[in-house]
Amino acid sequence: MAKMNMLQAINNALDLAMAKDSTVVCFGEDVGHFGGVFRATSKLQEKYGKDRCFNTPLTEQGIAGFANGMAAQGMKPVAEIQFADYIFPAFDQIVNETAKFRYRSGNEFNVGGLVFRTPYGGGIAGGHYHSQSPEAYFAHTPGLKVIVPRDPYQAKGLLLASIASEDPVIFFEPKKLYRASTGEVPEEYYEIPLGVAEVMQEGKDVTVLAWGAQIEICQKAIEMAAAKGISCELIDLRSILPWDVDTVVKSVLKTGRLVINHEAPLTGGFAGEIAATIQQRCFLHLESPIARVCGLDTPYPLALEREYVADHLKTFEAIVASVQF
Amino acid sequence: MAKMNMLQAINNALDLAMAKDSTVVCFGEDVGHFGGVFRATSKLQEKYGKDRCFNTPLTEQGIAGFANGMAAQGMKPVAEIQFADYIFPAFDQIVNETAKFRYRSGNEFNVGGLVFRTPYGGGIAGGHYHSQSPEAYFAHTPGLKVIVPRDPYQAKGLLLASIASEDPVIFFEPKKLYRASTGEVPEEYYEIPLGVAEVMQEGKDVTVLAWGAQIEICQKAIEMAAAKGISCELIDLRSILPWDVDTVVKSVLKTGRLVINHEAPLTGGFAGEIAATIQQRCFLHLESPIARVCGLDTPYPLALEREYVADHLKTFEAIVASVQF
Amino acid sequence: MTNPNNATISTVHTADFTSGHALQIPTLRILQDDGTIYPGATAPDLDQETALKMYHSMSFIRVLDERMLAAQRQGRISFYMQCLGEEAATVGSAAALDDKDMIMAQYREQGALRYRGFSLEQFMNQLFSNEKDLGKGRQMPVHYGSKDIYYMTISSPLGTQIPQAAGYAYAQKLRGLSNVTICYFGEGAASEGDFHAGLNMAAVHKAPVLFFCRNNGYAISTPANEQFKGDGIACRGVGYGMKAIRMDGADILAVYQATKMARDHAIATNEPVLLESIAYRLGAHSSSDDPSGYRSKEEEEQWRKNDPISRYRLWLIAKGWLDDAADKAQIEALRGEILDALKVAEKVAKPGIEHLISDVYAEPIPELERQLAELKQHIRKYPDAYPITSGRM
Amino acid sequence: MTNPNNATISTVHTADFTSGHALQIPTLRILQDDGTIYPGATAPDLDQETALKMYHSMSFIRVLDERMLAAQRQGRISFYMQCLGEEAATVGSAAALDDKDMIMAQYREQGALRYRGFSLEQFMNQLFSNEKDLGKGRQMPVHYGSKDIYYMTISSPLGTQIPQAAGYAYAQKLRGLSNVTICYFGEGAASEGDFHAGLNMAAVHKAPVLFFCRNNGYAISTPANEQFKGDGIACRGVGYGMKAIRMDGADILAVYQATKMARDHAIATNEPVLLESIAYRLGAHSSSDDPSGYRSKEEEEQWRKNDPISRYRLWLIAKGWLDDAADKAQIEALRGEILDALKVAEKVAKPGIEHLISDVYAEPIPELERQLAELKQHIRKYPDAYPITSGRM
Ligand SMILES: Cc1ncc(C[n+]2csc(CCOP(=O)(O)OP(=O)(O)O)c2C)c(N)n1
Ligand SMILES: Cc1ncc(C[n+]2csc(CCOP(=O)(O)OP(=O)(O)O)c2C)c(N)n1
Ligand SMILES: [Mg+2]
Ligand SMILES: [Mg+2]
Repeated sequence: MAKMNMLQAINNALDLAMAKDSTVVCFGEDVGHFGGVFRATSKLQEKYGKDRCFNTPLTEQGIAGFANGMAAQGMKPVAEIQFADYIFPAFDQIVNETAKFRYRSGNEFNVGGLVFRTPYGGGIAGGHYHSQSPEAYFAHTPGLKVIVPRDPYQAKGLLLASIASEDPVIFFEPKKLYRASTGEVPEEYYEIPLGVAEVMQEGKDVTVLAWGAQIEICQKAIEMAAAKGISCELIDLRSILPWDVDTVVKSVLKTGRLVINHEAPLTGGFAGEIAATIQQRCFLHLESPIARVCGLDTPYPLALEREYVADHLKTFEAIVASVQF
Repeated sequence: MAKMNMLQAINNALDLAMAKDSTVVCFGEDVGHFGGVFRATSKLQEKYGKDRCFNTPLTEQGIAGFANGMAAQGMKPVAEIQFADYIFPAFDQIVNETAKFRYRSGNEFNVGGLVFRTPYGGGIAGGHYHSQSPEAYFAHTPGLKVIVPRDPYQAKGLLLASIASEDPVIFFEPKKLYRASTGEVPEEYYEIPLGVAEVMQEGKDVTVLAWGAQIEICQKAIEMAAAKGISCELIDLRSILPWDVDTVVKSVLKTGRLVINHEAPLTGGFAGEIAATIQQRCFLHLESPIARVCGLDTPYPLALEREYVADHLKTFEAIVASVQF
Repeated sequence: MTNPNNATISTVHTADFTSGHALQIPTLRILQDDGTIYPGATAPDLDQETALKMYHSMSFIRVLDERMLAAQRQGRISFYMQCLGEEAATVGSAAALDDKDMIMAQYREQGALRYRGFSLEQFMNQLFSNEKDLGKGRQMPVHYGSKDIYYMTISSPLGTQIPQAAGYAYAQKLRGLSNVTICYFGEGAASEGDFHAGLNMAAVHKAPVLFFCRNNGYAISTPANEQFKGDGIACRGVGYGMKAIRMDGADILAVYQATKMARDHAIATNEPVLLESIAYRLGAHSSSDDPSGYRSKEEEEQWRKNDPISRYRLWLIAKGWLDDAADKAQIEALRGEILDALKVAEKVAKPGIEHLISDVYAEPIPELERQLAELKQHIRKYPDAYPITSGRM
Repeated sequence: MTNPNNATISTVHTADFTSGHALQIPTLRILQDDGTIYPGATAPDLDQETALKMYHSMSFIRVLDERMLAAQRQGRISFYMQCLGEEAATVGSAAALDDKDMIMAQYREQGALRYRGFSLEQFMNQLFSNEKDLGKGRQMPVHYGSKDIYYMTISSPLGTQIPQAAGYAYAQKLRGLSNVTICYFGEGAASEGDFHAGLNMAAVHKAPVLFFCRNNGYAISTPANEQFKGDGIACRGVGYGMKAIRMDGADILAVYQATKMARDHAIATNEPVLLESIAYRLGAHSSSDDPSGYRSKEEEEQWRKNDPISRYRLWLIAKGWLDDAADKAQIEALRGEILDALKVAEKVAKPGIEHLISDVYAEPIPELERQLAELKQHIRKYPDAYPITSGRM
């Protein structure tokens, strides 16, 4: 075990994956010598050479297309998109190509092993072009897996599982936690299975569900709720696609209440999918409406970021409202 | 009034808009002399000249960027994306640019007047690259309006309102109805307001909600239900973003039940948003879980299209299940 | 001064534009319409077996296209795309490759596919989306693909294969394979942003790709002069620091020669090469298209004379490698074989219901299992509505 | 034979590549480091007023950049981007335009913005995202924009303005305006697919755009030689049939001259022109960047000598248009003015809560009204948690 921040854990995962498997290759804008603008790929070029860790020209559609091609050949590209806000030029390559590669060819070809890593989310005074949380756009795309870790330990295990996966993965990294989140991380190789949510804290009155950087916000909110005598069950979804319906259903059958929190705007966000599924599966057990605490339906703001975000106070209020319904 | 099919109604709307306002300009792949692969822009180049109706090079990101620029200058571009499946290369221009243009500039600049027209949906043996229904991708994008007409009359009125709108609009045209759907359409200019759903048929047992080509499928299903003595209220949402929450809430408060139908895959589809909102707004009045009848979570298939689609039988079964819950 | 800008550092003191047509690229032609070699040209070094395989691939495709377009007109298949007029471009280039060079095609490259050995049955199974289709009946007709013969499954979105080819070839290089990737695309698709990304990345990362542009004058109804203003596509090579060459795409010897040279260069240096074939899309864009709405019969007639097969045939006959009568008989026989294969393929069952959800992921996720189970139950309730699958469940 | 392929029809019979460096474009230089004109060169026809406005725009920006980078280091603003070394490129080109020509910039073109007349207060209000910011405090520092002076609001996604400029210029043409659009972008952004789409569409649709590439050697840490293999960016012009010209971007006379000529051409023909400025990004990419991780101090020092302002200053002094001492005093005064303006702007309130939802649509949609109402109620309950807005509700 070693104390690592999230960037170190990610860097360590990439290092282990590259050491273990010579077909793992990392690339993206500024990813090579410089180690990426956040330094997630630091020292990898030094260690594994320019062929396996390199800068690309400034073209996200090119990066994604290149990654698709490499993966189709059987290698394991780990491509970085510098900010999740800039993943949209690659949308066609990801949604029409990556996601459908195996299906359309009848399994003659596939891009399993391909991972897109990208920092997402707000909290860094980045405005609407350095703060977006676009997971819902990808979660509507059969063929992809979509993963969001909440801390260094999770980041390493989930990233290693993503690289090992036979399916392509979009791996969203909560950039505001890159240096802020630290913890004990095993130095050796380990995987955390994809598609499985984690019940982080058991409780009986209400289930609180989130992922990524919103977990710590929910932790604050449930502490406030605890002080009021409300017992919350906290679930980290971890995998947005596929998502672990059974774990959430089991929890809501017990608590009868669900509060979902995400950074992205409310309308069309992934909380809608979860709420729709859970109201259907738990209909007779729900004691209050499923609540969603999300970003507003606007681009992510700058000056009024505090007002905009799905913070602990809004989450706390939703928990109380749910219990008092 | 004249009998028109949907293509004629769209062509007629474009003709009227171009005649009325010299800043309206139509373009896209094969849109010029040829009139588009579906012939929606037939004769417009002849009538309004090559400057106002023209072919573009084969680049959807270019078309969208060009349209953004024209609209920012104050003109009203109506850009065609040949198939909605090919709108993804333009995703960045639409989601990061079109949608945020007014907001990010503090209203110094805007792209109101811009309309993207694009044929969407299945039923034409097109497989997964000529059948997609990508409305949910755009519905998660504040700043856009997303419209889907169900017949020629609606198509004309909604398209004219879209062109007149001060906000950018994505206008999805159900291509399987292009020639199949015919009806009486006024020859003169008229608009149908955006953001307003239509209660097409009143009923008391269950609300059935859909849009576009799924409306006729739901009509079949509610006929079957009527034969079983079930009274359905049918709502055409028409506008996906913004969507008319109040009309749906009012209906569900009355019927206590809701079945939502769409072509796109279930997970992350727009039915999730509607279900999440309605369970919250109508919690105490719901007599059964909100049901979603949607495409499967796979790319749109070819050989097994029938099995895949959200057809009238599946919808009928969902209606019955809802009432018998 | 260092030159971090990566640009020429010669100086002028008078402002002058570099013309948009400063670079003109000639067209390589070797074989004349009458089957003789141009004076001054030399035929590439082809052995008889290869030369005949090339010929038979072309003539097979010609007959298949004819037959299947007719089958489409009869409503037996839903859609078809011919390559009339461009057979030499794809066969000639495929013949210059190694069998393990990856082919990434657009959709009009059945010539290359046939040259690689895709069987008549395989063509038919794909066209009829039956359960023997390697693609499991999931894509529209002509979206062929086969791992065994290194032919990437076609994808309808245009241009996407271009950066993919760069990545694929880069992986070939990293693995130490002595193979290249060839990437075919139309002059229309070359307008996509993916074209720019793919060519630039291949040049920067030294990926051994042959970018093969089939400039056939049209993208559906859009003529090339409404597609770009430069001198064809080949001149774009300088923008990427990439060697380029243009050939008459109806001249199989020129195409073979140029592709061979390009492949040698790519293998030797890992540098990509841009090739442009100049030919004419003689048929409609697809079975859904009618070109009479956008071009003249005269133009078509003029180009019809430029037939890639007939001149090559004359060359082979003159060389004594092909017998006129025997060949005609063989083509006649082929017509029958195709019809027989068609009749077999159209009776083969469609893929089973499990293939509605297979291959979305390596293993179906739980939600897909749930959806399939629900669907099966529904089909059992309404078997008549789902005749393709209900009988076999 | 018709030429539907839109490509040269000359013929060769021997296969030969066109080299990836077949076209080399020289760099226009007029003004030498010592402030004199190169032998053989002629200075453009500039009147004193314009010449001084150009100078003052450059020196204003130099001082502003210095000050605001310091302010960022002090934590007074969150982010900043300098244009050190590239002042001449953007000021010189802006000066060659008409005031109503639209400017679409990337983010490092504060020189052009200042030349157009953006006031010190306007700069400050944007940098502090306060309620007087024309952009309503919504974008990160340096994302300026103003309708009044025809300067499109900056958007962070790179390259997106390139096809937009084509569309904007096309609209100018349709409206019969005698104006062009200038579109600035870096050599890094020129790798985006949007670059290809925008240049090609402008050429095909005859849109009067000046595509102005600032080739400054780096895209954050990525040097130009890992960005492309061609000869700079200008050589891509031939791929689009578009005239191109390359200038020393630290030579304001060369930039002015080339841009003027390009504008004349665009106005006369509606054809776009591609311009490439060769300069060096002397500062860090942004306040978040530290170039010592990817380039040498020696390289920087070498280029620091190539200062665009000092040589122009010498030229102006030699012409007797600028007084050395007075100018130095004026710059000193400017430092004070900037500090004063900074202190004012940082105290101006942030935009009110209503601007959280305004401008998403022309009129807020009902759901946004609902969300705002809910939020206000929440803020009233926890006023201390939202100090920026709670006090003013
Ligand atoms: C991204 C994308 N946009 C549009 C289409 C529709 N489309 C199919 S083929 C075609 C024309 C292609 O022309 P070209 O690349 O010249 O190839 P050719 O048909 O001439 O062989 C178009 C517009 C598509 N398949 N993909
Ligand atoms: C689409 C997109 N991808 C990535 C980024 C992140 N990014 C911001 S600036 C930059 C480098 C740009 O370099 P260049 O175009 O050469 O301009 P310069 O900074 O040198 O002026 C990058 C990668 C972005 N803003 N947008
Ligand atoms: Mg073509
Ligand atoms: Mg640069």
